[in-house]
Amino acid sequence: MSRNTLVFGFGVAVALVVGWIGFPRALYVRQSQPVEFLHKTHAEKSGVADCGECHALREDGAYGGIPAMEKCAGCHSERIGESKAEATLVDSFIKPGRETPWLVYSRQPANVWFSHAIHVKHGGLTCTECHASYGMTDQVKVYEVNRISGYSRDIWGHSMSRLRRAPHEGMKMTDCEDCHRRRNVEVGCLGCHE
Amino acid sequence: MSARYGMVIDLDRCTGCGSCMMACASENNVPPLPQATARTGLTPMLVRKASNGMEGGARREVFIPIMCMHCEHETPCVKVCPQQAVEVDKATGIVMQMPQRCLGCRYCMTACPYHARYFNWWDPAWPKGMEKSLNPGVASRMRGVVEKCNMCHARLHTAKEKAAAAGKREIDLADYVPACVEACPTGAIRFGNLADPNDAASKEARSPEAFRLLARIGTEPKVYYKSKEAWVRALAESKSGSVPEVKRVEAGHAEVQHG
Amino acid sequence: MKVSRRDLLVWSAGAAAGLIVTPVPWKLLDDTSIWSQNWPWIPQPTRGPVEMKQSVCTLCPQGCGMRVRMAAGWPVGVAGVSSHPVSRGALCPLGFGAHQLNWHPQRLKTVRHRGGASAWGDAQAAFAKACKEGPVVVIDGYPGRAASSMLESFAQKHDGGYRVVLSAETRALTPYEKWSGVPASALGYDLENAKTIVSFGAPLLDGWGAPGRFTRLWAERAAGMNDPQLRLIQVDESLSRTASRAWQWVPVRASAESALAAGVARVLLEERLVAWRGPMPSLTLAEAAERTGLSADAIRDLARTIVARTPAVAIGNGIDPEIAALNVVLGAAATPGGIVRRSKRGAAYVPADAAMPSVRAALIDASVPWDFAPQTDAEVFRFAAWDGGSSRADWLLPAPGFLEELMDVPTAPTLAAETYAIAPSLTKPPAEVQSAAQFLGGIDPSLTPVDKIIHSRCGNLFHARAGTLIGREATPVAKIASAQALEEQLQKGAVWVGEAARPGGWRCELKEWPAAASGPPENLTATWSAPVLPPLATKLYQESSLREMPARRNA
Amino acid sequence: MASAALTDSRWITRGEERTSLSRFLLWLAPWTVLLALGAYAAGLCLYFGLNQTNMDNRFAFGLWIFLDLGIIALGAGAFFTGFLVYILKRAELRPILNTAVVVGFICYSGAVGILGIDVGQPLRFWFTFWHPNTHSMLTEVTFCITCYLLVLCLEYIPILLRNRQLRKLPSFLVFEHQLHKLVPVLAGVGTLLSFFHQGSLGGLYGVLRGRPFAFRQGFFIWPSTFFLFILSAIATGPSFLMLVTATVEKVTGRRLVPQEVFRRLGFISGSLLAIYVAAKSIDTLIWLNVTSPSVGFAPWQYYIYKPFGTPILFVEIVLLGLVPAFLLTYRKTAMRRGWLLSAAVLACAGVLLNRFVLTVQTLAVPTLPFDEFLQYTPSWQEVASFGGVIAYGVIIYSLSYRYLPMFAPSKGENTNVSGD
Repeated sequence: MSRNTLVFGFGVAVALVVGWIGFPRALYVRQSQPVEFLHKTHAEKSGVADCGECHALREDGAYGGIPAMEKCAGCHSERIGESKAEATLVDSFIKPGRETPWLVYSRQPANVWFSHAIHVKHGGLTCTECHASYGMTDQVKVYEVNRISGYSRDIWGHSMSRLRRAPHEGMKMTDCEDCHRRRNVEVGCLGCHE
Repeated sequence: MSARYGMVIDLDRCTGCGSCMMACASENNVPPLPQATARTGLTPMLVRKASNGMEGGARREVFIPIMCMHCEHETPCVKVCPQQAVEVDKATGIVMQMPQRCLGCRYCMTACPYHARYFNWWDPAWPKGMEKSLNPGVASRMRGVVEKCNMCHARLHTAKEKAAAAGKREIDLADYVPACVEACPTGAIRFGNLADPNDAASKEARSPEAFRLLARIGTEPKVYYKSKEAWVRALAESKSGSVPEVKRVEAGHAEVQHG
Repeated sequence: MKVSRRDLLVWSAGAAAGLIVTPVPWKLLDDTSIWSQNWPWIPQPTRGPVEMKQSVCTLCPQGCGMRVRMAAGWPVGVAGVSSHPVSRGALCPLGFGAHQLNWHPQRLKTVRHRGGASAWGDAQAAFAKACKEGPVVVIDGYPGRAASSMLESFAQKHDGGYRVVLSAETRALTPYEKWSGVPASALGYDLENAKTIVSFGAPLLDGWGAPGRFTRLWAERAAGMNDPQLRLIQVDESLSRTASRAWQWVPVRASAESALAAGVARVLLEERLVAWRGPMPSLTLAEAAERTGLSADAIRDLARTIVARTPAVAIGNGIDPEIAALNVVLGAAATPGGIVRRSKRGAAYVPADAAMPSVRAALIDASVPWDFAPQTDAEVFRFAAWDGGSSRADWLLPAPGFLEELMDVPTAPTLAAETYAIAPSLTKPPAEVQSAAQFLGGIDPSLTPVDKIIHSRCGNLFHARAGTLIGREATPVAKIASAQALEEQLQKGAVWVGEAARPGGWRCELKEWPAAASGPPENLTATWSAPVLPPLATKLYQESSLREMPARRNA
Repeated sequence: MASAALTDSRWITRGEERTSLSRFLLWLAPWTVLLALGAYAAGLCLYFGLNQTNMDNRFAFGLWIFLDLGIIALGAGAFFTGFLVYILKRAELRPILNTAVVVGFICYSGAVGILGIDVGQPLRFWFTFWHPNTHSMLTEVTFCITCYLLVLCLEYIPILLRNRQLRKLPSFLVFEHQLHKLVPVLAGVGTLLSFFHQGSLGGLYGVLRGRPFAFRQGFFIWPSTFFLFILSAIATGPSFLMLVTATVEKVTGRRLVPQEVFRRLGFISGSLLAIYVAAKSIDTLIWLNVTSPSVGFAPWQYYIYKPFGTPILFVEIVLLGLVPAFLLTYRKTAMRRGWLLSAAVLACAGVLLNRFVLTVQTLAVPTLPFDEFLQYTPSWQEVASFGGVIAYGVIIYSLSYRYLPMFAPSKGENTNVSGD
């Protein structure tokens, strides 16, 4: 092989390493949740079986999202147990009456209007189809935020190439469109955008 | 079934108070920019004034609320947008503008004969703290994009969600009333589904007093106007007008105003 | 091994080629455009639960029903209440931007003393000292509220005067006060039964009274009709907003409204077109014609047109005794479709004149229009939520803003029946804010606080068992279970409406034709003047040619 | 010592005489200042947004679009000369070919640069490629201009690589040879692309149904302005090339191309202009009598506003159309350099006026009966950004002229090309 080919190849190799390994690490910042909340523990200890018991639709059909501090305070008005998360929750949020600034993995930008009611009631989707089995895990997922766009990494999906990803992975507009196409749902821009 | 939302605005009832403009701006989080002017502002709903061209006691004036006409046919802005930031929504007939897709080339603004499209010349800004008063249903836009009336689509979303929660596919039209329609103190703006022959707005749109601005261009706007007065109805035409006696008046007016 | 320049070039070419098959360029392209869609410096709405609250607009004394959309605890939108008996779904344009007023850059949040920063303690001490030293006047711009009653009690207890800045519409009714002894605050216009309304420059369709009341009426009975049930005749020097929509526009010379009223009255009396007999205006028809710029025939025609469909009523622009006298001639005083007495009570208020000699201090409530500027040497304690600029107040005291305090809403001027409503506090005011009533309560703890007064007023309404409570549906008070239930309903936005005014009940004695009003008539075009405009009003004033920016009066 | 250090003679094409480096730098200095000012103005527009311009909601397009359309029309000489030389085998025009490429490159890259400031969200430029609206003339324009700019780059590279120093690199020489073989193909592709985007630029306005002043009927999906724009561009492109070359001759004080080339260019320009004027007149008559009245607009109403009276029609069609067409083709005037160049100026002014009328008058003329006639004056930022583009053009051209064999291809070059 000529020297030129070698040097060229070396350039390619460096670019590949930087692009596939270094770049994602530089692009995403890892952040931790304000309180280490474990879905599984809560499901087991309080006997909650259905996601909708905590993540309910409001009367007008709007999605309630993550329960407000009030709900947590129902049980955690005083510390239960000795864990560090318990101390943080009670001392930093419940007692001062502050809402917990949860980092939402699937947070869509302001211009997206996503109706849980329509997807659940009309589309018959289950929670796991989009959110996988996060509600049953006993670990807190790391929240990664894109430095440039400010989006959660879950929007692009964990895989940088977006190839061979799990059905629930990725919440970009193309993912919405793919699912709509598969289910023969016809919505224009107006359907999902504010 | 696909709906065709539209409006019929009774110009005889419009007092030009401007409530619709305020309600529209508030609903759609339009920023109150101190530096904006009549030529650079953002007024998705804009009340304009026209006269019969006479002076003195014979003068008559009419207020004309102008918003996106939601043209159904050969929609000028949809045709020209290079990156599909505008589309006629199939299910509702609403001409939807997506500021987040918009390149800001402003070609659509040159295409619109009604001047119903507005460019964000500045970054939107509110006095400190006022961002708490923004309507959560509508995302604020950024500078460098075009926006216009989207027929208060946030209210359509709310209505859809309400229907879905109740297990219904069709919305109740009582739940979807655009802000300007709701705000009008004289009920001059009637909103409805023009595809439904029994709808009140649809019936009014077919009345002989109803007309559309620049209808001869052939874009089939879904915003209708109505008036009992012939000179007001003659505003449907450009100044060349097909109503001869009004034409003279309007031409005179043009000369008076523009020298 | 030596790295040559060529190696560097070739390496770069390789790296560039390699980079194309990594996510770098593509992800950057995507992310930068997403960045442009979510620029961090562009405010986005707060996320949070949305709810609707019903209340009453307290920006001016017209008391329009208002639905407030709240998100994450903050008002984010305002709309009219179609079931509201007065405003009937309408609001004025400014009302639609009212929810943003609390964030106005000119919002007052700290006590100011002669331009400098001060504290409540100092203001309190200064006011207490003034109270000891000499007469203190309390000025109210919105009489009849629970807070007004506190202001009045304080003034009485401390030998001061309680003065009122009446709304322009109420001021227009003052001539009848003189002729009948009935206070202007107890009179109203029975527009709903009128068939002809002749407006002498009053902006009936442009901010006169509660905007919904007349505009709705006009829309139902007059708009777009060739032969309307309600004839609106507008006398105006120019083609005003109201004139352009009126059934007939009578263009007159500037400030010639009184002369026209006198001319019309003369025709009515000379031609015996009315039943009333009494003093005749001294102005001859020819003189009236000359002063108005109309022909004598036109005035004659106008007079005949006015009485062609009765009841007919004239509405003036400000205090104009000749227009009031025309109403007496027309028989519009004390008849349905004219001017009616809506209340047996009704206080005769002492008007707050701008000049107030020999007063030690004046306390001005936040409800007093900003452009009321007292011409006095007294120490002025002015409460205001917004600093309207160029104020001559020694103390500028920050008051609660829009929907920040519990208020009750008494009968609005011009109404033909009494009403009562409550505007609850929907958001918390900033920490350093106090209303005048709270301030006085702090100085004199024996005063009954606003919430107690409201409570007892509700009790009184319940025990009187008269009138109807209008919420989602109308319920006669007699059918309401308890005073508490009544109060709860009112807190949720229901409105109590008293019995309709009965004909008669008062009489006007017009002994001689009144002298012509001196000077130009008051300008009613801006009936209520806001200290500041909602920022969104830029759409009306700057970004459209719809309206001229309102000129500040003598502020 | 200093003078020795300040020489660039080893970069200058062998056998060419060029002025001293210091004089050259002195020449560049004012242009660099203008370029810097333009860059500053453009920076203001990018950083603060388009509020820096005097455009508004009615004049959504302003000076930039007008001049973009203008320089793209004038830059048409590039593709058209390539077309004449390579496709129609008009070898006599070869001396002007390099200049044509460089002028084309400058015009197109300048226009694209201005467009980058003119759009409100330049970071989203790729949306047009990713989510194209195939019905939009602007999509067609964007695609074709991007592709054609690439073609122009490819055409420019061989000229660039003929620089004396760059020729020393053997791989560059090979690359240049390969590219050079491609040039006729590129000329063909460029012609096709250019025909389309010149047309689409005209189509841009012709399709505006909502602006009856601009709206035209046409064939299939293309309004008549599509064809008129192609015609006017190819008619004035050669005139502009002639003007550029004559200016360079004036500045450098050298004869660069034979007078015969000028006459040839003039004749081509003139005859095409004559065809254009005929077509434009027919189009105008159809528009005034059929198209416009059919959508409810009487022709007189377009021309009641000063300064857009009917004289503008006369100036555009007769004074700046028919007259130069005659002067360029009539033997007696075409023989005289002065007449020829004056006619070329008129022709170029004509195409600029046409673009101006279509961009600015279209927006100024009211559509609604209660519209007002509005006026617009560009802000200094708009003017300066454009001045920057002109400076950029002058600098690029000056550098090319100094360091590249623009008018005097070496002997080897000639055999190479003719050997093809």
